[in-house]
Amino acid sequence: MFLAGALAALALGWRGFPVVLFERVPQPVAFSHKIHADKAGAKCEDCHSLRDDGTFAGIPALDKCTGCHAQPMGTSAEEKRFIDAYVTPNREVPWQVYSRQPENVYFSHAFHVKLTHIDCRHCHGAQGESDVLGPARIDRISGYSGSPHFQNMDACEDCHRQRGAASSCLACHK
Amino acid sequence: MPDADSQLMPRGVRRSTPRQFLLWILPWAALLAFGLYGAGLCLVKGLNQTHMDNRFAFGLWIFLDLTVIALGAGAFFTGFLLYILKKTELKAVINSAVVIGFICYSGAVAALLVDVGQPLRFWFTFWHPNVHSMLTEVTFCITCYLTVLLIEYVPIVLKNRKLRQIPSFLVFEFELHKLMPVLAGVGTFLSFFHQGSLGGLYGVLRGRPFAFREGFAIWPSTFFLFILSAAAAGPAFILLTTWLVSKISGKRLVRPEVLPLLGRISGILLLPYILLKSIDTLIWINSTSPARGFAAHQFYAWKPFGAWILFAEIVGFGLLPALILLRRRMRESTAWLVFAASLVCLGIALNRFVLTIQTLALPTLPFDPFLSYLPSWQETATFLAVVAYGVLVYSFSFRYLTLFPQEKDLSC
Amino acid sequence: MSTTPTETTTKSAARPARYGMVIDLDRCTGCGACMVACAVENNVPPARPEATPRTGITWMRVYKISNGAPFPDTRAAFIPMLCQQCGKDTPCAAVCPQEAVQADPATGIVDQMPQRCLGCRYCMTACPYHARYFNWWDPQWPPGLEKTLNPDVAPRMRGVVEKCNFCHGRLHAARARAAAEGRRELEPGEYVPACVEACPARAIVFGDLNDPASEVARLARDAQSFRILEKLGTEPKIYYRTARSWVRQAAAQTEKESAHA
Amino acid sequence: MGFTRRDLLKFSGGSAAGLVFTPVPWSLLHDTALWSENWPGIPQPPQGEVRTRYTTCTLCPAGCGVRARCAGDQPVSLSGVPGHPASRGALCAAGLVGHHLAFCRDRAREPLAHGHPVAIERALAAVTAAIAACGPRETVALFDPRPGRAASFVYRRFLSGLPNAVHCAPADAQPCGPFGVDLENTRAILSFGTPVLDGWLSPGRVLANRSHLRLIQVEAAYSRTASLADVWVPVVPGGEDAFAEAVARALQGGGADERAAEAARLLLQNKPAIALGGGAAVAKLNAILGSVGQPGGFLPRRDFTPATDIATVPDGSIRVLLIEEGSGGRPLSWDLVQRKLVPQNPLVVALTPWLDGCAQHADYIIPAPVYLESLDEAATPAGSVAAGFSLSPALLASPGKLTPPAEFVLRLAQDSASYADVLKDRVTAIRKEGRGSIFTYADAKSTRVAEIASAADLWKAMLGGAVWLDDRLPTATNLRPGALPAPESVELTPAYPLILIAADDPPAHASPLMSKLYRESGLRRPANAAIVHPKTGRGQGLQDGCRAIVSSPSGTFTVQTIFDPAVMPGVIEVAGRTPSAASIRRA
Repeated sequence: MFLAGALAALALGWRGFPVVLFERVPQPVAFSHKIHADKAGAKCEDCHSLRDDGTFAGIPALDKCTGCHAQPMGTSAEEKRFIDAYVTPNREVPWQVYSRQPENVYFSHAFHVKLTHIDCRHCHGAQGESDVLGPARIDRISGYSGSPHFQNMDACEDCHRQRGAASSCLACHK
Repeated sequence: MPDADSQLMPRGVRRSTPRQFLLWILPWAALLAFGLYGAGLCLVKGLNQTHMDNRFAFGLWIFLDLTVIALGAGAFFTGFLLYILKKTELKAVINSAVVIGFICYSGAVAALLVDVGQPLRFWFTFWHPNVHSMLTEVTFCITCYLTVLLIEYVPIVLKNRKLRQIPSFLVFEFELHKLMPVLAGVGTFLSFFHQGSLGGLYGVLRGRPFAFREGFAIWPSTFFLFILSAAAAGPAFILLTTWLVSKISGKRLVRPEVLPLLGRISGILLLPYILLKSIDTLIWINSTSPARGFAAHQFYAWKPFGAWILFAEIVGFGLLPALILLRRRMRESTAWLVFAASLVCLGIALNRFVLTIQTLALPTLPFDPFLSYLPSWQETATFLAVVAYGVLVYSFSFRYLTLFPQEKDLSC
Repeated sequence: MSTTPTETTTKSAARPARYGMVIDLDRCTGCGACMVACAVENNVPPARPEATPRTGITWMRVYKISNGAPFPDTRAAFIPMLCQQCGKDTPCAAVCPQEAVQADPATGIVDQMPQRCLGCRYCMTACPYHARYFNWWDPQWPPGLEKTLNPDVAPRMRGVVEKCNFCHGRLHAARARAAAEGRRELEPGEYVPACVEACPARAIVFGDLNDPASEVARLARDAQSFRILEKLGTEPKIYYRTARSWVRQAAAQTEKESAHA
Repeated sequence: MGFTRRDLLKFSGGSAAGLVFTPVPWSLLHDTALWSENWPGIPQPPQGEVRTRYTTCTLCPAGCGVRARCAGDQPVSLSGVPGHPASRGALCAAGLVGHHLAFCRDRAREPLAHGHPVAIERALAAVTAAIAACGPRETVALFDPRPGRAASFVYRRFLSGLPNAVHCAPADAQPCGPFGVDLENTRAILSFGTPVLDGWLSPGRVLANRSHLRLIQVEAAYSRTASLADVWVPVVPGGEDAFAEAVARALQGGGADERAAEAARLLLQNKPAIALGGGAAVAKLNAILGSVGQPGGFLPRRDFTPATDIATVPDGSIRVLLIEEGSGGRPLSWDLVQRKLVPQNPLVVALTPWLDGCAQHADYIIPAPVYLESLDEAATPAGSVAAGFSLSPALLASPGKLTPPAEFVLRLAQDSASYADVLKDRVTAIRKEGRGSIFTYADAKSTRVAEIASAADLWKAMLGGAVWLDDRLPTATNLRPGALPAPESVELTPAYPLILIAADDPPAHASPLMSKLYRESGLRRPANAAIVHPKTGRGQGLQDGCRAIVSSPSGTFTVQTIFDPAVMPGVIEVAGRTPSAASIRRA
């Protein structure tokens, strides 16, 4: 009986709990990095650019998309849906950011990309080659991202330790 | 029902009727409920419910914590004397001492959880400890020692007449009993540290010249003074409670020689404490404080905290009771004994008050005024809740458990 | 004062900065612009109706002191008080049980991490300057006003301690700008806290005390400059200066008499 | 064999033990702690690219240049414009949080008639009708807090078309008429109650020149300026004139009491020197000091809009009163207004962003935009030695139904032009005259107007943030700056044994963050504080900090007493009160 209880708890704790804890939010548009990289030959920084003041633009605003997709370029139904739903009414796309950090985190892409020359993959994995964007996982309690490729503080700290980079709280918090 | 009630009581001792007991319990329970309401307000609405502020960041609760933990020191010190130094006469009060210790420590921890602004983050201290902080030392030791006390408390509970009937419990209790000396050792070790670091808590505040003290290695002098004072106050408090309980319950609980013994122990420890405290004060007045740009006399220029407070602490509540407790003839008289014991306990409270409250009331910035602070009702209620909780736990333990083994023989 | 005139003026990449201030008390008119600018920059919430001077949050706080003389000989001076960024045995950093406070070796700035803070307020009892503030209430902005918060600083929550960090958000911004230009080192003046920028009297000089050529280092060495509660030995990095002897008396010396001011 | 209670106990015991080895308890601990970082009520700052935009502050006549840091389109902080000729890169505390003003309480959001929503056309019609119904001895008055703006010219044009109309302004709208102060070259100031260091001109300009200024403050109140002046000469209210006379005598070598003699000495040692304040005696002082039309003194400038001090309008004469109220500044006193209105059904229209003040009593309220909510203008910066003009482009999205006061008057005059057109015309005129130069905020550059290609370019430049400053007039003597009326002396009576005077008062409308100054620190006294000398206070049976009732011939009000040995004995200082005899007693 004691064992039975233990096993039951283990099963629920490892299998069931994560399902309950994380909310899965699908992306509003089935965007394919792959296609854009191959067909349009786009590089990361073509869309995810740094501003002059060193801040990072993150996911590009709609006008970036409209630049090419004012009219359907292909024949895919999804593209059509995207244009009808967002481009035509000029509505910003409510993208789910996998790597959205908490408000109190300060991260400078300028520092990591321009000065330290860290490759995008290092943190974002193969996101750039992905063909489909999975749903974002959001922790129901903390409200923070639990998606794959979400860099949590330990990941940052490890890297900073290895490279002897800044270690004070406010170096990465605000 | 009354039958079931008496079934739970230890054999061979008489206890008040359920009716009387209920009447005794009710007011305390009410007080506890009221206090919990106050504490709840602080937890839900935040600490704006208190009268603490940015200048008086610590208030009634920290004073409470420091005081009860000092008084609860009886548990470890009696244990130490009994199990390590084999002072077998103390077997008569060890159970009571353990319960009191448990009450004081659990009460203090509860108060602390209300006192912090983000109780949800309590575990941060264990996960990201700052080893240089006295508070870390306190948190770790108190948590560990509370567990020790819990384990020491268990066998007392398991000795209960009804529970003994379950064989596995009996075995468990027997095993635990063999553990006691070890636990006592561990407990003593832990207690030495956290009692000390509670003293260090203020002793290390170089920003508060009134509290700051030089010391040995990382420990300011208050570290050691606190250990000694707590060790002295513990037995006195047990003496006091034992006397009080026997007065209230109208029974003889321990043999006549036990209380004087406790008194003597307290006195023996109190005298060196007073001596060291006086030396420490002199060093502080003549070197520590001036070196930081503060003439010690200016601390006592603010009413109502004049130099009298220092005098009272050392002479009135230190030297006087020590002398009483060290004279056999006076010890023999219960009146003197109790009087002296209460002086000791009050003295400890006063000492903790001076360190916590007066330190914060005194200005540090040259253009700053003297600050005053009066706790809000929510603070006071929480404070009383801890007291009520103590009384309740003790009452139940006294009714259903064997806190004073000698009571049985004395009562027949 | 660790920087000596003999030190070289070239700022090598290896050498960490030691940011500090010199505040000219003879220039300060107590207008309070620094206090307001600070609150705006650092998303400090406005007072709750119940708030008092002892429960409010003012990272930068201007004290009014007087020479104690009655009418008509009375004179007033204003002393801007902020975290003094103690450089040695930093009292608050030493006592925090969970490393929510630390002195950043790269900048000398004493960091406070509200998200790590337990709210035990031990650091507040440790600070002789009363430069630390506790969030007694949940922060609250009138409707609409929360849209004007500074994106470079995270709002705090109830039950934690906060204090001046030399507008660390501005340091971040300056570093990012430099990084965009491929620089690691900041030029002097690239990074200036809000209070310094806001002061209409230009009473506050800010800079790197480790750079002997900087104006702040030069002024800090000046005979008119002093630090408050210097004898505590915590090496604060905020210097004050005045030519008025009574002001220096009232601000620098710690004898009881001046405590009435 | 069934499932006994003991089994249940064992099972739960087991699951409890098992649970410890799952992530459940640990992630619960972890996540609840994280939740405390962003639990409900903690706001999210705006996202978006950080941009810098420029405008000009219209909260007071100083006309300071403003640099706004915006996240997306949302201004998140304001700061001064380095090198700005009038403000020298500085803003005052209120100016630094000007972008909060739009979110203050007591905003008027739609046209109201006696508290009820009304169409603006109805209001226009009512005013037109009332004007038509004006009797021969009844006047139409328009209260203009800042004469000298393009809006003021709109007002004047409208009023000129009416039989008898007055263009009113506050007494201190143009302290020294068509004159500016050449502060950069002044060496000494003898100030009679002017808050030189606390709101006079622009803080940036005054403090930039403080180091070479000797300041003598003649004032009963222990004001901020008084406390920081080189010399404070406390005189009983009304005693200013006498002291000015004494200094004048001393300057001409005559005998005078020691304080006046010292002041005279200071002025003579530090020339050029000027005297600030009201009254003929002060004007005479300036004549003696030769400070008029000379460098370091009062210099004439080209613009001046004569406007009537509303206090001088005959009582009971105004039939229709239009009150413009700015975003900042001191509101017009309703007591004063009431005295001026005709006894039978006058019509009062408040053109104001606020519901309090005169608006409470007005028949119609026309909601005006506050600072930064719509395109506005700043006239010649206070005390400038040359005429000036700058635009104040909007930084905040304007909520609908707001009408700029000038726009309302334009519609009254059945003028089809909009306020923006009026401002455009002003800019065009500046370009046509081709005098002076503009200072552009973004690059801190000065450009001669003559060198600017077209009026359109000038308009564009000014929309981007710029101030136009006229060429200086050739200095000329034989001029006399207009003088304010001298403060009247106060008659004490047995009933009112004390003198009530004004202490510096908190702004009527300001960002809630001003609480840092007034409530969260002791820096500035709250509005309801009465500051008295301890001797005076105890004499009246008061205690420090006790609540008390102040009564004066004009009424009573409750206050919080504060003892301050710096205050003149026999005097009560209360924020924003006009001097009068008074008594104080414990509440």
